[in-house]
Amino acid sequence: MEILTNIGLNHYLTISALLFGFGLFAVMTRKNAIVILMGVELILNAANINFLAFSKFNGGMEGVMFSLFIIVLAAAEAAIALAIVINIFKLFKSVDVSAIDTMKE
Amino acid sequence: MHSLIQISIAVLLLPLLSFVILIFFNKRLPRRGDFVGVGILGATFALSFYIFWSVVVQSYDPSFRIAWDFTWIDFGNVPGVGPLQIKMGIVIDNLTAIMLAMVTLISFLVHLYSTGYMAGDPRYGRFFAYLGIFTFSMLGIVLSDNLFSIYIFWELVGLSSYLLIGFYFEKDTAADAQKKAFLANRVGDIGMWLGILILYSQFHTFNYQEIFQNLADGKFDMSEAWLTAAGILLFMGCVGKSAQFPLHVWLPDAMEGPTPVSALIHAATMVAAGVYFVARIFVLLTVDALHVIAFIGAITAFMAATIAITQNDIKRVLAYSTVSQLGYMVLGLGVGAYSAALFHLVTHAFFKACLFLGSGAIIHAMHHEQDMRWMGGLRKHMPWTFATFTLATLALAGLPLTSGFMSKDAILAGAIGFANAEGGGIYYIIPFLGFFSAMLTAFYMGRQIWLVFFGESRTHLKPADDHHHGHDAHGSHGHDDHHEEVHGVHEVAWNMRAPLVILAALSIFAVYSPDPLDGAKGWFMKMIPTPETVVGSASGKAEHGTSSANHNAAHLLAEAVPAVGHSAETDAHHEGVASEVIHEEDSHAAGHGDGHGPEFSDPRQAAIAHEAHDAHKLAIVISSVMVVLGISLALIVYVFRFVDPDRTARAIRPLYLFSFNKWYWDEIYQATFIKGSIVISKVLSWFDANVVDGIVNGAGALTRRVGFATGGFDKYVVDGAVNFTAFFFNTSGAVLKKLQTGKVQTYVVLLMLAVIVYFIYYFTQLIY
Amino acid sequence: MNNATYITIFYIFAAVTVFSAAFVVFSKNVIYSAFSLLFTFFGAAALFVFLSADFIAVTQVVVYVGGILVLLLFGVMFTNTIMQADLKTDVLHVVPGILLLAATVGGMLFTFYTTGSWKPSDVQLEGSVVERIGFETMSRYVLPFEMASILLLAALIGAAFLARFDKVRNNEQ
Amino acid sequence: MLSLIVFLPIIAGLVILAVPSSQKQIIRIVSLLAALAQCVLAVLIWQGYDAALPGITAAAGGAPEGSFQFIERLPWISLDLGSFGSLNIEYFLGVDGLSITMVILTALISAIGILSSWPIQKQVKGYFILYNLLSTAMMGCFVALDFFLFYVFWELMLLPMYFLIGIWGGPNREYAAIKFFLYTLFGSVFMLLVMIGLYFSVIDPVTGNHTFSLVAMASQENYIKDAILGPDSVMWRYVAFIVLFIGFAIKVPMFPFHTWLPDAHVEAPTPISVILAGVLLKLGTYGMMRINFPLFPEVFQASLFVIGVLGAINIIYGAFCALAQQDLKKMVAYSSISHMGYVLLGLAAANSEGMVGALYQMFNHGTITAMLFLLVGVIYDRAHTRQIDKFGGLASYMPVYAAVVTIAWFASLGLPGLSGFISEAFVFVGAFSAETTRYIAIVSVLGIVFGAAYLLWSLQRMFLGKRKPDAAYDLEVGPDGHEHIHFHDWKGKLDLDTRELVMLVPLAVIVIFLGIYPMPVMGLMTSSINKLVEVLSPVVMTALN
Repeated sequence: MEILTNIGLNHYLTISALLFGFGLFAVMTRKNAIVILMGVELILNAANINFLAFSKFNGGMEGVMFSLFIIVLAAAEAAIALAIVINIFKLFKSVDVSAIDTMKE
Repeated sequence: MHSLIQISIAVLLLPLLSFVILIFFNKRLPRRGDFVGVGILGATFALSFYIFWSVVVQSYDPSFRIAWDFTWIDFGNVPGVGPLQIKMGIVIDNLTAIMLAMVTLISFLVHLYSTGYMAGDPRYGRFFAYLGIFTFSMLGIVLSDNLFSIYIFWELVGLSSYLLIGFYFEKDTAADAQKKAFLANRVGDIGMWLGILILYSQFHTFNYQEIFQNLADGKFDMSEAWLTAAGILLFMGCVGKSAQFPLHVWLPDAMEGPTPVSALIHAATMVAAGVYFVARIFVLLTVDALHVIAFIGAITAFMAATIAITQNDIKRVLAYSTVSQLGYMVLGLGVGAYSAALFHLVTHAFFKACLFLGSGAIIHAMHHEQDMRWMGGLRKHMPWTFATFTLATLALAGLPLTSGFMSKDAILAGAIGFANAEGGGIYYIIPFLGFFSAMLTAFYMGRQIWLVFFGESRTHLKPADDHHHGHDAHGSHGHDDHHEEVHGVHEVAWNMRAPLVILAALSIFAVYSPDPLDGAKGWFMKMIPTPETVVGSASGKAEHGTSSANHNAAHLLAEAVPAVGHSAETDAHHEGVASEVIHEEDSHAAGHGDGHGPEFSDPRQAAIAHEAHDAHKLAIVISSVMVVLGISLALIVYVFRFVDPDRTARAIRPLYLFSFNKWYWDEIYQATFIKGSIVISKVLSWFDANVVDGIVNGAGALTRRVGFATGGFDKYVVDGAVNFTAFFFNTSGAVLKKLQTGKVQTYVVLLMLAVIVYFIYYFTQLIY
Repeated sequence: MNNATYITIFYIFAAVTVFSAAFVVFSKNVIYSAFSLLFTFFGAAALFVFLSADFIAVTQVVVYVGGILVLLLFGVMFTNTIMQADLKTDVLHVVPGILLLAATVGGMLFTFYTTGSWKPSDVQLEGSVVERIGFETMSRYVLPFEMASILLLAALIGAAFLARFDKVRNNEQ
Repeated sequence: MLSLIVFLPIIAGLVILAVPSSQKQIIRIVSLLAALAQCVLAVLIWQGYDAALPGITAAAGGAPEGSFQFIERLPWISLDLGSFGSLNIEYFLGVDGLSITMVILTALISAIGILSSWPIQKQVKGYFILYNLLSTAMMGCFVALDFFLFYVFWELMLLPMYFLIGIWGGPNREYAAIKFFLYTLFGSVFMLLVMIGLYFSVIDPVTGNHTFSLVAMASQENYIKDAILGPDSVMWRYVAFIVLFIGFAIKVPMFPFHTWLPDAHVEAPTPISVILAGVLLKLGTYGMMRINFPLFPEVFQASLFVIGVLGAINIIYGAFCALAQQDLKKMVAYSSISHMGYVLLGLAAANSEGMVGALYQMFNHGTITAMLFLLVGVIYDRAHTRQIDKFGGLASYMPVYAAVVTIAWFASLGLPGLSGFISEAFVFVGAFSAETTRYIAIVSVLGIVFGAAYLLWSLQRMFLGKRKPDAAYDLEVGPDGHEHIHFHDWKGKLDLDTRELVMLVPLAVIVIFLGIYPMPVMGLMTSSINKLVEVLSPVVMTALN
């Protein structure tokens, strides 16, 4: 019970690990490019949680600043990625990444 | 700059101006700008006549000469030669002045005539432009002071001749004729060019004066044969341009051009340029070269006369007659009758221009019917034409009281004198051919006159298909000619009549000499004395010794070239003023028969001159007899019909055909040179495509073979290793390729697998 | 706020975050995934507040929810015809995916709980960090800050370029 | 100045690179502006050029200043090769009488070529970039005074030419492009070897180092006595001369290395033919005059007769082959071979008249042949055939075209009053004046007749007479009752349009003007040619030994 009531670093890390796992699963298995993007966002959020948790329990500002930049990065990434997805859709009339394998041969 | 030079530059450039204006603006000018051409040529003639007047009439000086030049190309300081400049310039002497007046007069008259003859032609304006550039080039030949510029203008008259012969270029015959003319002239020109090169390579100058001076100074380092070759090669230019045997074939075909062009270019001026050029270089011709020239001239005169007998086309008869007369002139130069030849050049220019323009009037009136067989009876319809044509015919035939008689007689006298001086034998062929041709001339001209002007009209006899052909050929003229209209034959308008009258008037003896029997008493032959040769004869050198002969000549040349070795009597008049003209005439008249004449330091020239003088009377008699004989023959055959011409022709059919087909020259050239060139070109082209290129491609193939052979080792050993490597990677690649699905997510899965494997490894390390 | 409430709220948000994230991943419908993602982001933002990073939490809400999520929704709209009957997405590598998911999460949790002997610092972050973020941004992190702004600009232009209506190509054809 | 004129086209090429490929008009205009600027620069250089300075070799003291003009000299590549010494390659530009005329010609022909490229629709951007690259390389070749730099430009020419023929050419373009490429590459490989040999044989008198400077190489006293190509190494000098000569002769092109030319011309698009015949061929003879002859004068003197004979073969063989051609462009290509033979003959004369004639012929051939190819292009654009027999009577239906054709054709056959005559005339004057080539000149004069024959014959078959039954065009009776020509799928003007006139009229004016008064161009070259003749003369050689 001790471990459940005393909210410590491991709690956050567990949440982050689960988020990361889900994100990774989305990236690996989903055919829809948009869902893959969502998975990526999950992974980034998991990273953010990790950074902030370590920052909190370490007392420094590094994690906070880092998570700030990650958000910025995520925004940029989402914009570019969606533009690319839309271009892909124009070109292949589909966002099914498994169908887009013209580089195979 | 002398004022005459300035005027002569204006004379030279005015026709060019006419060309430029007309070629660019003829469609925008009223009347297609013909008045520009006629007006400019009128002005040119006026200026030329002023030059003629002030040079020949006002200052009576046989050695008159002014020159002007400018640096055209500056080669700088050439190694081995020193400063080298190519100059262009103008020279005016008596000959130039006379030629200027003659050329511009005829050109002006032809321009005037063309306003009538060419009226209604779709390219009317362009015709005058072409005449302008022709006149410019011809004046350039006359005024040039050096071989280079004369060559330039030489080819330019060739160009204008090309353009004008092909004026009706829609006709294939015209297109063929223009090409033929240009190419025949080119053949002559390359000879001329080589002659120029021989002289230039020795003296590094093109200027006549300097070349003669250097020759007289004995600076010619190559052998005598080269000098003879130079003379003959330069003469080749004349052979081409003056349609001498063997390059005469183009001139009759050139009659495809409009008739005024035939009159101006192919009768009066351009073809005479060859003779003029030979006269210009007369002093450097060696004896051997002169002999060649004389024989060529004689053969041409005879051959063309025989051909002219059987031709039916009115212009072709005149064309062959022109060739024949040019042969006379060349013959005259060859035998040393320099003045006579040039005299004949001028007289011939006028009466032959008259004949051509007359024939043009006839053709015009007959609605472009050129075949004499279908003419006849025109005397009543065209009295003016008939009168002038007849007068010119008499001059051509060489009847006394005409200009032609005097000049032809002088040439024939020279020929007899030449044969005598050379010691007879084979050289008598030349005067013999000359006299025989004179008879033939009288015969064929009598035939022509009778066929065209006398008897009844034979238009209706013409076969229909023949007529159709004629119609087709001249369709471009826009005339709607039918048989019936021939009955409407009438005299031509004033602008075509006036030139005929003027030219006919210039065929009368009085214009040239007071004595109708002796041209030598006239102003012309006094103004154009035979120049002293600068090369001497072989015999002359042997007798006098080379150095003294050369020295003598050099001395004379230092004063003026062409040097004038004049008689003692005329020496006194070297300062020459007009008031003394009469005195001059008197002294000559008084001295006639005393055997005097121009005295030459060169013994050969002196002997010829002497003999020619002696032969003068003989020549008169023989040539008169010949002419009468020829005319009588014509009368017998065509007027009195004692002999039926057609039956005679059948009786001597091979001879008739030989003449009718122009000695088969065209066929011979077609079979040899033209076919030959085409065959050679085909062969070489095949050679190029198959052999030369084949070698290249073969070399490529060979390289490949050698590559294979030497590559045997490579193939099994070196290549074996290489191939194994390739095989290995190929197979492994084929396996690994399966992993490359192109699906991003597969890669992610694999990546994560790797990460997990690493984790497992990491933790096992951590645990143990 | 007593400790129990605090813990309860924490667990609630943790659960929201994790379950909504799972729904994002396992839902067949893209639209549902997108909306579910909204909850994940909110939950994460709440957790940030627990971690004393209130500014980051606000940023998370503004940027993720207001920006990225809307963007993703637009993406869904663009790439799927609305009238299309199912907006479902197919899956592949499900078995290896689940195995890997289990392995990864298991591995990480195993690491955290067994080998990780975390020693929290004596001085922990407390209260609001907005002011400190301001100081840090303008002093130590000024260069990354500027670079991030340039990156954003480039991404802006790039996204606009990539997604624009291709006039030129249409003209040429 | 020279750098600017050389690299202007490349700058234009870079600008074009930034222009989207759909903006064809902008691409063309940028190229044209660069070419026109090049022309302006050429005129400025011409105005600033002092014709009295000789060039060819260094002035007294070994420095090029005072002999060459517009010199630009910078160290370019300096490598320490250890035991081999150091490698010094300079960026060395300058003009003298040999190159200035060619600079003017290149600028002119490049501009004309761009105008002529206007109708090209296929990959316009790539075309003009390659064209500008080619233009730079040609100009660079003419002004480079460092052998290495010359070689770089020389090789640089190959690449764009290969693509320009191989992509924008006719149906058999790949074959022609490969043939051209291999031929020229074959020549230049040996040039590279000779170049290296020369580098180790020559010492710059000013610096004392080995040098690639052509100015230093042109003076025989700068050679190391026992080096591989030094004065004592007679055999290697002969080999080097022959190898270099073949390298340049391929470009001329000289029999028997000429077969690439007809193929390349027939396949190449009109502007490339213009460039090829107008400028590129001149590089062969220019290279001989600049490099081959002055570097090995004693070998040159020994091989005069052979060069003369080869020139004569070119003249007559080319003329005969032209006579047999049915394809108008092929005929013009063979006429080029014939006319370049005059250049060789003039060079073989080894005297001032002949060499001035040869250099002047290079200039005139550039302008005249450019006209010929442009005119062939005009009719090909309209009728889509070049078969001479498929025409007839064009003079009636296209009078302006016929007039320009007449000028060009007559200029090509050497009519006096047009520039081609003067150069041919002086080639013959020179060749005949030299004892060695006298008889060759006599034989070669026949080329004038055959030249006239094939040109007049083609003129007659295409322009005179009436339409042939199987002609490549129709006749229609217009509203005015006259017959008008009609080409099957040609929408433009029937007679020459404005663009074509803008290309052709300046060339015609130049041809006529230089035919009447040649000094503006000839005056530039005389002092250099005199110097070259002096350098090549046997007198100097014996004085040196």
